[in-house]
Formats: sequence, structure tokens, C-alpha cells
Amino acid sequence: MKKLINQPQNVVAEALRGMAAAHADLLRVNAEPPYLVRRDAPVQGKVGIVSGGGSGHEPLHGGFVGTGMLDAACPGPVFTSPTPDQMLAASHAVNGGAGVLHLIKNYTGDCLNFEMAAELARAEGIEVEQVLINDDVAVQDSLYTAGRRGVGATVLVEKIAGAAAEQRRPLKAVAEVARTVNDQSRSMGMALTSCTVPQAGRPTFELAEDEMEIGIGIHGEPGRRRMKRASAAEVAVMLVEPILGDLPFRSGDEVLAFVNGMGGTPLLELYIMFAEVARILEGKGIRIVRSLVGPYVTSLEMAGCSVTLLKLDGELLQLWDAPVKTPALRWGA
Amino acid sequence: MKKLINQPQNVVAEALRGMAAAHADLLRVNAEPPYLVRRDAPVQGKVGIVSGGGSGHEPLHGGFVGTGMLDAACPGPVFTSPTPDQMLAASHAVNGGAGVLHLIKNYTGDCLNFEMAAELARAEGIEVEQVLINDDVAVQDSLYTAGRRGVGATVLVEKIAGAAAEQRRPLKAVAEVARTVNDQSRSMGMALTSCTVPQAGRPTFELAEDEMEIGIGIHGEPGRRRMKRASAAEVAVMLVEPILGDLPFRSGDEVLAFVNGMGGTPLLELYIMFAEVARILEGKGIRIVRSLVGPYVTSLEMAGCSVTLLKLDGELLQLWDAPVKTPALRWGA
Amino acid sequence: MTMAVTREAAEQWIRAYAAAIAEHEQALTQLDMAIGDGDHGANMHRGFQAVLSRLPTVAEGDLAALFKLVGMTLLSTVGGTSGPLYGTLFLQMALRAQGKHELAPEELEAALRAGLDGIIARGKAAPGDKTMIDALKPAQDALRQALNQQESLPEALRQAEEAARKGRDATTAMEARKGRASYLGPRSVGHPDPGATSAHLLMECAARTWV
Amino acid sequence: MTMAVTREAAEQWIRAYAAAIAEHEQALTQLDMAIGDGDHGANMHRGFQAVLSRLPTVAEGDLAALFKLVGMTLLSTVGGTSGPLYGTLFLQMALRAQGKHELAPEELEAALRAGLDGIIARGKAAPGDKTMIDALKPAQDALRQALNQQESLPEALRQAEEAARKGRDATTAMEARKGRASYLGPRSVGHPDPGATSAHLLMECAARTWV
Ligand SMILES: Nc1ncnc2c1ncn2[C@@H]1O[C@H](COP(=O)(O)OP(=O)(O)O)[C@@H](O)[C@H]1O
Ligand SMILES: Nc1ncnc2c1ncn2[C@@H]1O[C@H](COP(=O)(O)OP(=O)(O)O)[C@@H](O)[C@H]1O
Ligand SMILES: [Mg+2]
Ligand SMILES: [Mg+2]
Ligand SMILES: [Mg+2]
Ligand SMILES: [Mg+2]
Repeated sequence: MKKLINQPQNVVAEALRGMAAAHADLLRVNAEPPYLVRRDAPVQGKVGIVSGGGSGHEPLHGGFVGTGMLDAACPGPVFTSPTPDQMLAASHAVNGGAGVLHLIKNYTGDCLNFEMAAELARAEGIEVEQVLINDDVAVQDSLYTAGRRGVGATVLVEKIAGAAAEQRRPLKAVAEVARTVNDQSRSMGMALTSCTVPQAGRPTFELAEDEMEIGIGIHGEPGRRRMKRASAAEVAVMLVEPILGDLPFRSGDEVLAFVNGMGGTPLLELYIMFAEVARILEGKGIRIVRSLVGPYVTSLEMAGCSVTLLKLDGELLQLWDAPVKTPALRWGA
Repeated sequence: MKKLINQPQNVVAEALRGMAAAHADLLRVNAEPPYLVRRDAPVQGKVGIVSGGGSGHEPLHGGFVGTGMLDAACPGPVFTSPTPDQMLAASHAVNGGAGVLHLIKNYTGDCLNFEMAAELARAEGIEVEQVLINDDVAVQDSLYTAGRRGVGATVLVEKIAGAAAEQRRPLKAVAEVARTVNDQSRSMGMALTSCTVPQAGRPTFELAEDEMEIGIGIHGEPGRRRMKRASAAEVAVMLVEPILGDLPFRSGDEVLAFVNGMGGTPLLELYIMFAEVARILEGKGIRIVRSLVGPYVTSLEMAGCSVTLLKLDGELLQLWDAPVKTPALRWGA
Repeated sequence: MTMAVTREAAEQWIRAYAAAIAEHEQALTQLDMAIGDGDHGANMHRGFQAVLSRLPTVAEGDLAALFKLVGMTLLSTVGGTSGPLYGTLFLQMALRAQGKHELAPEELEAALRAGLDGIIARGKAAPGDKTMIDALKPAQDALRQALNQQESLPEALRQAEEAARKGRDATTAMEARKGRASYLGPRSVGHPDPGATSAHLLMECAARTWV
Repeated sequence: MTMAVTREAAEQWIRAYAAAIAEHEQALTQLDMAIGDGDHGANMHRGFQAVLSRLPTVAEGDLAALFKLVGMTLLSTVGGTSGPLYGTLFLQMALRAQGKHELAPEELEAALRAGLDGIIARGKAAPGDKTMIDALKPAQDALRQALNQQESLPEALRQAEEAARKGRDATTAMEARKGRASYLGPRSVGHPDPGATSAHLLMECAARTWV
């Protein structure tokens, strides 16, 4: 296992120590139960936004804690949902009297734990709203599945809801904006390699040198289908076409295009993918007005990428452009 | 070869198309000869800063073109220095009458090409200064080598020199600041895996599952020595001790600590490394007052990391904190 | 111990299960690597090691205290899908064991059924969805039926264990419709479900402990 | 063609070298993977393919025009260490071939020596540093000596090629002191130098073309 770690069971706790040491200007880390919270939390009168999920997706979520995005993040063990006590403690820590919004990627584990946390928080008098993120078009039929997964759109929902909360919009309105971003976003991902969960010690799946997986999630799971490796141009078509058909996106739409790295794919390749995505969209008359390129929602060291498109309107655009100051996303501040 | 590319020989040109599509608000891309230049170049009265080098180190250098950092970057083929005509054209494009500073990582190829470019530029009436970056303590004796390599400090030199130029300091003064940053910086890197140059098609070297290389550069070269894999804590000692001893750094020093990912190592592990580095520095009475964690000077998809320490003073700190607005480094703007 | 499950016997069950999970950690994780995310063994092991370390704190308590400790510990240390579900199982059992220091066979059956109902209410999985339900529900049904037929508790548990094992084995042929494995669609067929496997182990430990 | 190198013969040399580089691209890259960064073959190939495509633009020119085109093309398409160095070689040769349509053996020798001196001035490598110098300088010395001894140009070139080959082979045992390979220190020993290998090929093409 080629990892820069000490004990496999300590990776999350030790990475949190690193976050605390590196970003004391932006956030604080609570060790037990583990959560990260913006330095000045709770902000009186502001909706507190809490997200979280298994670790291994860094910078998601801890890297997005700060001004204009998340108030707190709850890290679980690698690829394992955190627990209700973390979410409850984080909700208390960010509750500035205007209620707390939980942003939840739609995985059974995350849903169950956040549900229990909300029950506990409400019982303790905190107003809680929850928004499920489920943008992955690779999961096709929610009658026969746990429903679409939350993937790339998570960053966009967190950023935009964070901006809305920063404007002191009320809880219901912030939740509403978060739901709109999720509704207007679609994603799909692929992998060239698997990844190795530290405690498992070997890759979750094996891919031959000439194979790839299309329709993966972000937990090292194999995807919908295994195929022969293809060019960046061909991969872009396989990812973008299902996205476009699903919303659907139409000629004249203005979008935020997000090419996300899964962790092991260098930026050079992500920009090649971005060029291919841009070419396809241009051919359809869809205009890229904002972009994001980089490893933001990762799956440890997996090689691969995902594409997310968000249909923008003036309101979402203005919230996207609003200042944000977190370890991993920062502008205007 | 597990890469998201089309033709191996086109990777740089296609990635540049992606950069242009994604970051039109910050920069322009010239295709022939290839260079990236900040959108509003040349800025009248401001020293123009040009860097460049082989590709495969993204976001270095193109990702640092914008306000407060580089005015232009010249990308060569993967791991191959760009050519004098690129540097000459870029120097013309950024010359706002206050002269041009070339920031050069100390590799024979880069030095030779930038030297020839400077000869040509001066012959065409552009005032040119050059600063060599050579912070890699893994290269020990410059009598028997091409001299120390430029690695992690490159980002710090580019950022701080960029801030000095933005303040409209004259060419000699900007070069002076750049030299100071280089002089006060030391780095060392290690690899858990090699990387594959697209046109070579297979890994530059092979490492067994239980091996690592200590003292690597950023071009997929093997390092100074091959060792059995060690824990993050042990690796941190191997990287930090030679750095501390070299400047030397002393108790009471204030530093910027930069843990850099080589491309294939996830952020989770980089933060574990940061925690280890912070622990060592704390033990020596050295205070981390600024930090940078992430893949900034990469070697394609190589797994591994490097550590850079920069001894700060009030002047450097103020320039580091100054606004920067580039694709890969951004704050205060 | 055939007439009722004492406080001591219940703790033996928990300890036996913790040991079984420790022994099968890698195997459970490998099952989860095939159709999930490769953490089920680690999740359960983390949880039950925490349970072991906290057992002394309820040494004086009744059965409800024991089950509540297990449930709360799983809830706050396991995470993922299995944490809330196994946590719910034990919390529901605790509700049925209020003030009790032993459970008669029928009381045990009712407590386990409440636990199963809790899991179904939370996870909303139905039999055939390829989850832990596919081991737990047949086991529960077999247990009730055997007790209704006046079988001894050990014999009833033996039948329940057998039903859990068959239920676990039946998941191999199923296409998952809940949890992470559902994302694989038809590719989930051909692998046993990790949660059904850990659930069978729970029944197996009961049958083995309470002879 | 034994008395002088004509414009046509010079172009044949360049074309032969471009073909040799194409043939040995992978081999050169592999040598560079061992002690460098794995691009020497690709670098040289890119450069000489560009040269081939531009040769028609100087079809009418003299030897200086030919060498200048080669030098400028290498300079603007190869990059890395070998671009400026091989570029300098040909630019220096161009200076010695001003207005000429053929070079007598001594003129050729002087032109090549100027090229070598240019490489040394730029790269500051000394013999024994494990660079292209270790093939080029022995070749150059052998060429001059043979011509001094009144050998024919083909025979002198044969001896030069042989010296280049021996020089190339001698780099295997050397520890690099210049270029990327120097970072490896003692680990650079045991591998031939890529640049010395491509430099030998250049002499080999001359010997083969100008018989
Ligand atoms: N909705 C559900 N109801 C009941 N059990 C479920 C449900 N979804 C998943 N499971 C069970 O959970 C097991 C996986 O647990 P685990 O790997 O610990 O959590 P995660 O899937 O979050 O990684 C599956 O094998 C399955 O038996
Ligand atoms: N200072 C120098 N002088 C002469 N030749 C050199 C020098 N440094 C390196 N070389 C030659 O350059 C070759 C490498 O060229 P190449 O791989 O194309 O460039 P780079 O090293 O920049 O990747 C080496 O094998 C060596 O022969
Ligand atoms: Mg999990
Ligand atoms: Mg090179
Ligand atoms: Mg799992
Ligand atoms: Mg090379």
C-alpha cells in the first residue's frame, strides 16, 4: 500500500491535526467527537451549514469550512458516514439562533446518520433543515437503487448555499437555494484505476491496463460498466451526453462546468478533459460562463474524473461569485 | 498507460486549450509559440514576470498566471524546457516598459534556453533580469552536479516576486526580492511511485511495493537513494532534517511551511504529512506562521510529496499576504 | 442456560460477537469490496471493540442498560449504514428489556423482533433487496415458529441460525436494491451481502452462546 | 564524394540523421529514463521532424542557409538541454559556411570544431562529465588527427565515428557531473549517456553518408 500514513486506523484523526495546524486562521478542529468548524462559529443570526460524510474525498468537506461556505464538517472514517453524535455536536457549534442546514450526499449511511442527528438536534431545540444531494446520472432508476448518489454537485451546493446563508437569508430560503442547485446539477464520473482504503490495504477493485470504469461513485466502488480504455474525447462524450440528456440542458443555457479530478489524475489531464467538454458544449450551443477544474471531490488516489454541469441563472451566478474563504475554495476575500 | 489524453504528443497543446476555455477571465493563451499571459498584459509601468519550464508540473507555471503573480508562463513539452522563441515572445507580451524578470528553475535545459532568450530579448531592447531558483537540498554538491534543482520554492518565489511587481517596484528590486525568497527557502521531496511521461508510455522507473525514493526531483527522475517504505512520521524526519540543517533554520524562526503533493498523493495524506512537519518544527521552536498544502509543483501522477520551508520576515510576509488572483492560487481578490 | 437469557448470558453473546467480528473482519471487508466500499469489516470491528471497552461501565446494570450501551456505542462509533441499523437493533431491544435481568424465550423473541422492525423502519429495505434483512428476517421467523412449536430456546436458536445462514446464502443470487451495492445493478449478483453475513454471525453467536 | 562535402551531401547527412533519430527514438528515450527524465528521444525526434518539414524552404540556399535552418529549428522545437546545444552546433557551423556551397575536409573539420566549441561554451561541460561532449570531442580530435595525417575524408570520418563510439561507450562507467543525470550521483554509473549516444549517431551518419 503506497501511502504516506502512519497507522491506517489513525488517518482521519491525523489529517485533522494537519488541517488544524495549517488553517488555524480559518477553522478549528474538535477532536472528540470529530468535526471542523469555522473559526468564528456560531455566527449570530446566520443559518449554520453542516455537511459531512466519509473521509477520503478531500478537500470535501473539511476544506470547504470557512466564510461563505460550510460552518462545519463532520468527517467519518474513510468512505464511512460519520455518526449522529458528531453531527449533533457540530449543529450545536454552528447554531447562531437562525437554525441549521444539513447538506447530505445521498448515500444510505449518510442519510440514516443525519436523520438520527436531526431527530436529536430537534429534540434539543435546534431548528434543522436537510437537503439531499443526488446529482449522479450514472445511477439510473431509483426504484431499484438507493437513489442517485451525491457527487460533484456537492461543492456547488455547499458554495452557493453558503453564500445565501452569509447574506442572512432564513433557513427555509437557504435550504431552497441548496435544493435548486441540486436540481439544476447533473454529474457523471469514470475511473482509470481503483483506490485503496487504508484499512483494507489493497485496491477495492482491479482494472486491467486497458480498462476503465464508467459511472463510478466516489467510494472506490466499481461503476455501471467496465470498458476498454478510450481517448479523452471519447470519455468526454460518455460523461457529457447522459448529463445533457437528463436535465435536459438545451441550446442557449448558461452553465457552470466543473471537471473534477478523482485524486490521482493530474491537472494536465483535467484541462484536456475540460477542453473536450467545452468543445461538446459549444457544439450544442450551451455557454460555459463559470468553470471549476481540479480535485475537489476525490476518491483517495483513484485516477479518473467526473464532469458536473450546473444550469445557472442570475441568482445562482451572483451567489457563486460571492466571496468565499476556505482552505480549498477562495475568492473575493 | 492510464491517462485521460488523446494523442501523447498533443497533451500540452490540448491542456492549453482547456486552460483558455476555463480561465478566460484571468489569462489568454497564445498557441504559436505557446505561452500563457495575463489577460491585461502588458501592464504599463509594471515589471513583467515570465516563468516557464517543462509541462507535467501543473498547476506550475500556467496556473499561476494572473494578477499578483506571473505575467506569463512558457510551457515546454512534458518535462522538457520550453524554447527561447517562446520566452522571447512572452517577454514582448508582458513588457510594460519596466523590464522583464525571468524566473528560472535551475535545470540545465531551462537555464540554456532562458539564457538564449535573454540574449535575444536584450538585443531587441528589452531590459531583462534573471533569477535562478535552486532550493532542493537533496542535491548536495554543486561541484559535481548541475547544481541544486528548483522545486517547491518556485511557487513562493513567483508569488512574492509577483506581489513586489504589483507594487510597481523596479526591475532590480523585484529580482532582489525573488533572490531573497530563493535564498531563504529549502526543499526536499520523496516518491512512492514513479510517473509515466505520455510519449514514453511506461513509468520512468519502477519501485517495488515496499520501496520509496528519497531526494527526488520533479521530473520522474529517481532520487538520491532508494529505501524501504517508512511511516509518514519517519518520512517527515527524512525530509525536514536536511532542510533545517541546511539554511540553517533556528529556534525562534518564523516560517512558511509548504507540503506539496507530487500529483498522485491525496490531500488526506498531505495533511498527515503537514501534521508531522508541524510537530517536528514545534519541537525545534520554529513557528509556522503561514502554510500551503496541496499539489502545486507536481510530477504528473507521481505519488509522493515534498516539503519546503521559507524563513519569513515582515517584508516577505506582507508580500505573501498581498492579493493574488490566478487559477491555482487566489486570495484577497 | 435454556430457560431464559440472563444478564450474564447476554454479555457473553455480545463478547462472542465481538470476537467473531474480529475474526471475520477481513472477510467482511472483502465482501464489501466486491459490491460496496470495502469498510463493513472495519466498521463493525471498530464498533464492537468500543463496545468491549465500555462494557465495564454497565457491569451493574440490567439488560436494558447493557443493550442501550451496545446500541449507543454502535451509533456513535460505527457510522456508515451498519452503525445506525445495528445501533437501532440494540436500542429497540433495550426498550423491551427495561428493568429486566433476564429474558424468557418469548421476551427475547419479542425484543429481537422489535429490533428487526426498527431496522426495517429506518432502512426501508424489504426482503429480497440483498441486505442484512435477508438474514435477520428468516432467522426471526424461524425463531418465533420454533418457540410457537414449543421447541427449547437452544433448538429454536439453532433453527434461527440455520435460517439466517440460508438467508445469507440466498443473497448471493440477488440483485441489490438498497445500499451501495444497488449502484452496481446486475453486477451485484454473484456476491453474498456483507451485512447479511455479519447478521448471520450475530445469530450464530446467540445459538452458540445460549446452549 | 570524398573530396568535399557539397550542399547536397550535407542535406543527405541531415536526412540520414533524422532517419536515424526516428529509428532510435525509443532507445534514446529509454537511456534517458535510466538516468534522466525520459525525453531525449522524443526531443530529438520532434526537432528533426520539424527540420525535415522545413528543408524545402532552403532548397535554394547555400550550406550556411542549410545549417542555420537546422540550428534555428532545433532551437525552437527541441527545448530541454539538447535543443540549445545541438542548435548551437549547427548555428556555429553555419557561421563557418557563409556563402559556401561545399566544404573541403579541413573546412568541415573547422566548422564542426566551432560547433563543438559552441556547445562547450554554452553547456560548460568538460570531458568526463558524462555528456554528449564525451562522444563529440574524441570524434573531433580523431577527425583532425586523421586529416592531419592526410587520410581521406571517408577514412577520417570512419576514425571519427569509431572514436565517438568509444567515447559513448566510455560514458557508461562515468559518474555524471552535468545535466540531470548528475542528480543521481553514483547511481548514474552503469548507464550510457543519452546525449553521447545521439552524438555518436550524428558522426555515424556523417561517416555513412559521406563515403
Ligand atoms: N436500506 C438498508 N436496510 C438494511 N440494510 C442495509 C440497507 N442498505 C445497506 N444495508 C446493509 O448494510 C451493509 C453495508 O454496511 P457498511 O458497509 O457497514 O455500510 P456502507 O454501505 O455505508 O459502507 C450492506 O451489506 C447491507 O446488508
Ligand atoms: N552541460 C551540458 N553540456 C553538454 N551536454 C549536456 C549538458 N548537460 C546535459 N547534456 C547532455 O544532454 C543530454 C540530455 O538531453 P535531453 O534529455 O534532451 O535534455 P534534458 O536533460 O533537459 O531532459 C544528456 O544525455 C547529456 O548528453
Ligand atoms: Mg462505507
Ligand atoms: Mg527533459
Ligand atoms: Mg461499506
Ligand atoms: Mg531528458
